[in-house]
Amino acid sequence: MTKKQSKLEANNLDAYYGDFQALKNINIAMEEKAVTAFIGPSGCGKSTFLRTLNRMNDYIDGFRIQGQILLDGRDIYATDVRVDELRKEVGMVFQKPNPFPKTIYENVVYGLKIQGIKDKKILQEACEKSLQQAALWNEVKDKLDKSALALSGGQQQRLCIARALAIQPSVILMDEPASALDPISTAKIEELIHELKKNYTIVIVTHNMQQAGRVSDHTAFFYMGELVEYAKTKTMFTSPSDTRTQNYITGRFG
Amino acid sequence: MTKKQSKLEANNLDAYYGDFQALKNINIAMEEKAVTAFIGPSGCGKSTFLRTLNRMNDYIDGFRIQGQILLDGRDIYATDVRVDELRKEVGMVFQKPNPFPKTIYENVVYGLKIQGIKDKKILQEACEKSLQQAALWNEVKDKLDKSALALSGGQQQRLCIARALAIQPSVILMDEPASALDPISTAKIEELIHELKKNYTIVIVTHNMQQAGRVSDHTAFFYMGELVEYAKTKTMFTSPSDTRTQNYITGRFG
Amino acid sequence: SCGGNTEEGGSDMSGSISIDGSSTVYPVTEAVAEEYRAEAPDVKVTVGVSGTGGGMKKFSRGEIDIVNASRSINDSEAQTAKENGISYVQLSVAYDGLTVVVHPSNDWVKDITVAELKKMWEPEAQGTITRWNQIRPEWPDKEIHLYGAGVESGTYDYFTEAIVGKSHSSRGDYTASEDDNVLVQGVSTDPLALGFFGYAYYEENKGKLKAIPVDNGAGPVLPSLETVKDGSYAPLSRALFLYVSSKAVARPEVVDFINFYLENAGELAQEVGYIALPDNVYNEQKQKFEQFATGAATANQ
Amino acid sequence: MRVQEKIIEGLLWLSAAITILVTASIIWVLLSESIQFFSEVSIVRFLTEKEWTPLFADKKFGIMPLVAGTFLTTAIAIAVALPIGLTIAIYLNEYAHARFKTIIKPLLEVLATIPTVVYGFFALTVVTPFLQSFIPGLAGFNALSAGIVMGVMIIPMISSLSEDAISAVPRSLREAAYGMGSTRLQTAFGVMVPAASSGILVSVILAISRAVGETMIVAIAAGQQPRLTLNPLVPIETITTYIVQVSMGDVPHGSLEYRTIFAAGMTLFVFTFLLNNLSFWIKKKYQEKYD
Amino acid sequence: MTNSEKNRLKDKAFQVFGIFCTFIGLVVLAIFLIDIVIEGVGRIDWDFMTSLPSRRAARAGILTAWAGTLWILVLSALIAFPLGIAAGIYLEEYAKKTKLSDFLEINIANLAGVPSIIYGLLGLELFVRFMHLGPVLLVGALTLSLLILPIVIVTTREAIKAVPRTIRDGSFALGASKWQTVWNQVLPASFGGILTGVILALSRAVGEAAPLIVIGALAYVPFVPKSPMDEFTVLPIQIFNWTSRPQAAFLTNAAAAIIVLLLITFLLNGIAVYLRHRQQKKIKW
Ligand SMILES: Nc1ncnc2c1ncn2[C@@H]1O[C@H](COP(=O)(O)OP(=O)(O)OP(=O)(O)O)[C@@H](O)[C@H]1O
Ligand SMILES: Nc1ncnc2c1ncn2[C@@H]1O[C@H](COP(=O)(O)OP(=O)(O)OP(=O)(O)O)[C@@H](O)[C@H]1O
Ligand SMILES: [Mg+2]
Ligand SMILES: [Mg+2]
Ligand SMILES: O=P([O-])([O-])[O-]
Repeated sequence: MTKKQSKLEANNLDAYYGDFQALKNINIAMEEKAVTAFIGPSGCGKSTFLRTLNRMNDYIDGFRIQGQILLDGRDIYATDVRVDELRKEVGMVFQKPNPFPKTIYENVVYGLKIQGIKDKKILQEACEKSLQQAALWNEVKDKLDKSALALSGGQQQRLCIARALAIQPSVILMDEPASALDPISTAKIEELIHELKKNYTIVIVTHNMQQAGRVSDHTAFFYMGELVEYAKTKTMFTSPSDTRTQNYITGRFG
Repeated sequence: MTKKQSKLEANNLDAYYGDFQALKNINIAMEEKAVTAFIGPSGCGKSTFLRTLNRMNDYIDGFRIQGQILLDGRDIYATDVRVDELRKEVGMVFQKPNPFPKTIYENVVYGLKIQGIKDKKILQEACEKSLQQAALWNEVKDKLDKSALALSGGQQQRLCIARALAIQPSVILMDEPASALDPISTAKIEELIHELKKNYTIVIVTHNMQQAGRVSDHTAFFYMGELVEYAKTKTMFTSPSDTRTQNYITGRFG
Repeated sequence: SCGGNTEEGGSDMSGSISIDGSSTVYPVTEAVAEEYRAEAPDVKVTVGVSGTGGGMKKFSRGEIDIVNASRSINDSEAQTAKENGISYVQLSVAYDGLTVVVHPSNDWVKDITVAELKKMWEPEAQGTITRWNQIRPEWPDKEIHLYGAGVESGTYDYFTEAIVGKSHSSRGDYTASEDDNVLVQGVSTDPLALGFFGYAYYEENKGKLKAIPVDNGAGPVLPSLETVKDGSYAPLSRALFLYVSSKAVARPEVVDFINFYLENAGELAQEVGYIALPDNVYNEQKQKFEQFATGAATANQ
Repeated sequence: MRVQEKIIEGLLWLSAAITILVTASIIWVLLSESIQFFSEVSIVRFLTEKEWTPLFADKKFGIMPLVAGTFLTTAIAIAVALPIGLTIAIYLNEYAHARFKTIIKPLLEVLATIPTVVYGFFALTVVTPFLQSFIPGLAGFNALSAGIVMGVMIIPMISSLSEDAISAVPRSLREAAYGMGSTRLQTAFGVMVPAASSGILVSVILAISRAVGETMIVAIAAGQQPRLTLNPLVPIETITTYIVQVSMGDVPHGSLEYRTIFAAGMTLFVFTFLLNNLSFWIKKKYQEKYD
Repeated sequence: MTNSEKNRLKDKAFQVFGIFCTFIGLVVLAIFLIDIVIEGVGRIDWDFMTSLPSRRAARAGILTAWAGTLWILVLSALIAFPLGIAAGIYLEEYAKKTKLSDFLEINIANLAGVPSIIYGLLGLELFVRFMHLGPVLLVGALTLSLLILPIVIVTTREAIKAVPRTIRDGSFALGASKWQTVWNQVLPASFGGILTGVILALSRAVGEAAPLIVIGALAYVPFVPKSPMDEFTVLPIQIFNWTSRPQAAFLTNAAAAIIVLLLITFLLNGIAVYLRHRQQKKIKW
């Protein structure tokens, strides 16, 4: 794998919470404009790894990494990298929908506003565009000034995706984005992911094997802080090479 | 079934938490010196029913029942029944071991002390006897004055059983007594139940079908507040008469 | 915020005057200040109650303009004032009879001699004289609870001087307060109490207190307008003073205030329960002040 | 941008650091004046003499009478507040309906929001005359009514904090006790109170600390006479009242009299500091007992 | 009587005692309020509110006292509010778990327990003597601000703590800096809680008399302060002064002034309770 093909890459990555090593020598390269899924039992380090990709763990006391993470070939932990710039490039969506307790409009344009953009027109256009991309525009266009907390869980999650899209990242990280949602909302989100991967590189953590199977191009199986297996999703689900992977995807544990 | 044979009996029992009906028209008669198991999916009302048998729900705001519960043929909700006397007759063991933060000895004799028994000799004898019945004596006899919290989970649970035995009840209610324990401790508790049923009437709630199969003589299957099926354990597990029972014990839901 | 009740007329003086010191004189000065408000609404007069000693210390450091005093300035205070370049004038404003009081239910004390007062108040009494019958054997064997002026009070100095024989020297184990109201409260609610304070405070609370005639050898005498005025209430009759600082008289509002004070002191002193000086004495005080003011004015130039 | 962030963080840090400055200033102010005080008056005299007459001819510098006065009013206050407060906490927890509790708790807390001068007024004008109607020897200023009123004031401190502590005891323990046939009373005193003892202790210590430092009630109603006595019926003086008394007289800066209030303040500070730290330590140590 | 009957009897007895204790607090409170209202309410009228102090009880008013109280309220808010909130933000959002932050925490807990009169000594020495400001409004407000600072900090921290982690994560993930996150998300979301705490703290400040007496605030101030450098009095001091006068008419005045003071305190507390209630209703994370 050359750097050109891969959007995101981890080289010999170790991660620690204080003395506890949460990730052990991770090596992985994720393809541009594709969906990569992370699976594995609870506590195996999926979220930890995902959050190192946009340095969300920076504020956790005692967290540190060794090794490299490259975005478009540049080490995102290099001293000259600005975290805020990085996060504009690498957006994130969380497990529980976390809209800000503000209006829908304010939620979507938040990322732009904090960049200092004040022009009403630009903001409104960006808002509409992002909501459309997130397949939410039709549902909320008449109540942009209503509180985002009044939306349903599924709508809130799509709003969070719209919010992430508004700042035009190239990568979107999603940590179990549908696990708190009902089946119908889940389906909508999966559909949306399918749509988004045309323009974005997507990394998604899921504990739902079926979901990984449905939405992802590649799947990485983590186990106790290690990356056990990384392959095309189809390959992984039909002929896993490691017995731990096999046990996991056949439901023997996890 | 006549009243003579059955130790505990519920007739047309409804139970409500405020407006919510948690038990619907339960009719059941439990045999003396036998083990009756309650099974059913989470939230079906097993614990609620178990706790009405020694009026543990009395202090819950808004809880009320309709119908009758008879212990040895006497309505335990009759106005002249004293709750504390009833609870001495009907002991209880909980899901999570809940020893008092006192010494082992103090835990076991607590029930006697609150009855006003002060004679050291009586207390000590009762303590030894109960701990022996609970198969814990050998493990703790040298550290009766140590804190009960220092025991392992399994030991704590047996201590709770010893504590219940010390007041010489005739019935012991157990709400998932082994669900918080490791396999070895669980085995010990099951063995103990087997031993105890020689002298006590035991009612046990469990979500573990195998356990119900191993320890109980009769099994009652609850579903959404209803008693769906009640039969000899063997019969129930081999040829359930209701499809919901069948679905449940074959693992289709729950 | 809103302004006070500005009445039309009066003077157009403005500025502020700070007064502090004696709690005994306080009622008079308070009354004058209040009446003066109608005269010159824009002059802010503040009156503190720190006791004569407390006031004198501030006065001699130049922190306040006028000090209320229930005794004359003492040497060390005069010295400090001098060091700070402050000269002053002493103006008499009223007479007071220091009154010895007990609880109204007290039926055993009919009168008291100066010697007995000394016996209970002198420093040697501290911790030893604690019961009524130690003072006069026929009095009951009950605890005695003493209430008196605090050490910053002119009243304290005057009382110790007159009774104990040495200024600023007394026992310390009694309820001492610079605020005579507290003493009134204490004595009027404590059947075993004995206390002393300025006549005005007794006059104002007659119903709750019982004044005791003091026997200075010539038989027991109760304080009253007459006995104080004619000096037969001895040794506890005294004059009350104001001291005005030379720095302050440079300000017209201070001069105006003092003149107003001396004009109205007689009437107001009587109103609050003290004994007015004869009219000619007030006139003398006015002249005295005028001389001082002009003197200070030339000195200031 | 980054500079701005740093500046803001610096400003925020400064604000937090001011609290240390405040503590340091308090200690500095108290120490610098008390050290001068103790250079004139030996600390042995301060601690052992039985009289406090620093303003008088026969100067005695024994802090004991003031400490005794403080102790007396505090003890009376706690004697009132502890049984009532604890009983309320237990009653609300074991007996009362949840709805009743949510109404009563804030109502009781109103008691703690009333300014203390108001309590002083109440002690002097209502409680003392009331007590005098059946305690003939009671002086107008006395430790008893000040202490009682102070006790009323701190009831909610004890009841609320203790109730919180008892509520934090896991349900399973209460159920275990009931399951053995305990009455509610037996459950409360046999299981809940012992299990919540550290929290209850913290509430009591904080209440003591509050009572020790209380000023206006005692200044208005307890008297101004330092007296080494445990008799609650006569005027006494607390440390706080002494400070108020001298402040009212405006004793000039730099005199020994002036320094006495700092020596007294230092004593008060040491007491409350020890109590507060003790409660903080107990809280930290036993907080995580049940997660 | 069997043991178990005895136990039941004790149980019942305690229940009765519990009700008794719960209500005795409230009954005392009621007696107390009623007594004060009966004594003082007749005295409250427009004149009482707008008159200057006077030697005659019937003519005396509380204009200067409540004006001073209002001044103190506003000034203390202006000083303690930004300081306390900033410190709270620092401790909750920025401070790493270090020895220093532990120390800060213990220190603040300690400050909260320092008796108010000690703050008076601090104000006396620091502001009145050392800085030569005199017993003016500003000094009173500074002293009381320091007194309520720990309360403001603690409640700010609690309010901030109640803002879920996920909101901060959401903001960070969109490229917001720490301060942007605090300013745009954390503070608005916790503002109600912070305000509640600040108002409660202010209601404490409004009722304080002891520290102000120690710094030398006067009882007789016959003018309404016009600037922070003016001398002042406040309601609690006026009440203290009147309470210590033996004449019944002044006690009536004191009771009337108490009613006004209590109204102010209860009003502040009421606002705080209302805000807290609304906050709890509005935001369900
Ligand atoms: N802030 C933290 N401090 C210390 N340890 C942590 C922290 N966050 C996570 N861990 C530990 O790191 C390990 C990996 O956690 P991580 O959250 O990455 O797991 P996960 O695979 O996402 O699990 P899940 O499926 O439950 O979300 C776990 O053992 C966890 O306990
Ligand atoms: N205190 C309560 N107040 C209101 N509803 C309650 C209360 N306790 C239980 N319930 C409701 O009553 C129903 C029966 O609860 P119960 O605890 O008896 O179920 P269960 O069969 O024991 O479940 P589990 O296996 O999870 O213990 C549930 O729907 C539950 O939500
Ligand atoms: Mg995770
Ligand atoms: Mg259950
Ligand atoms: O008049 P004095 O307050 O100084 O006693």
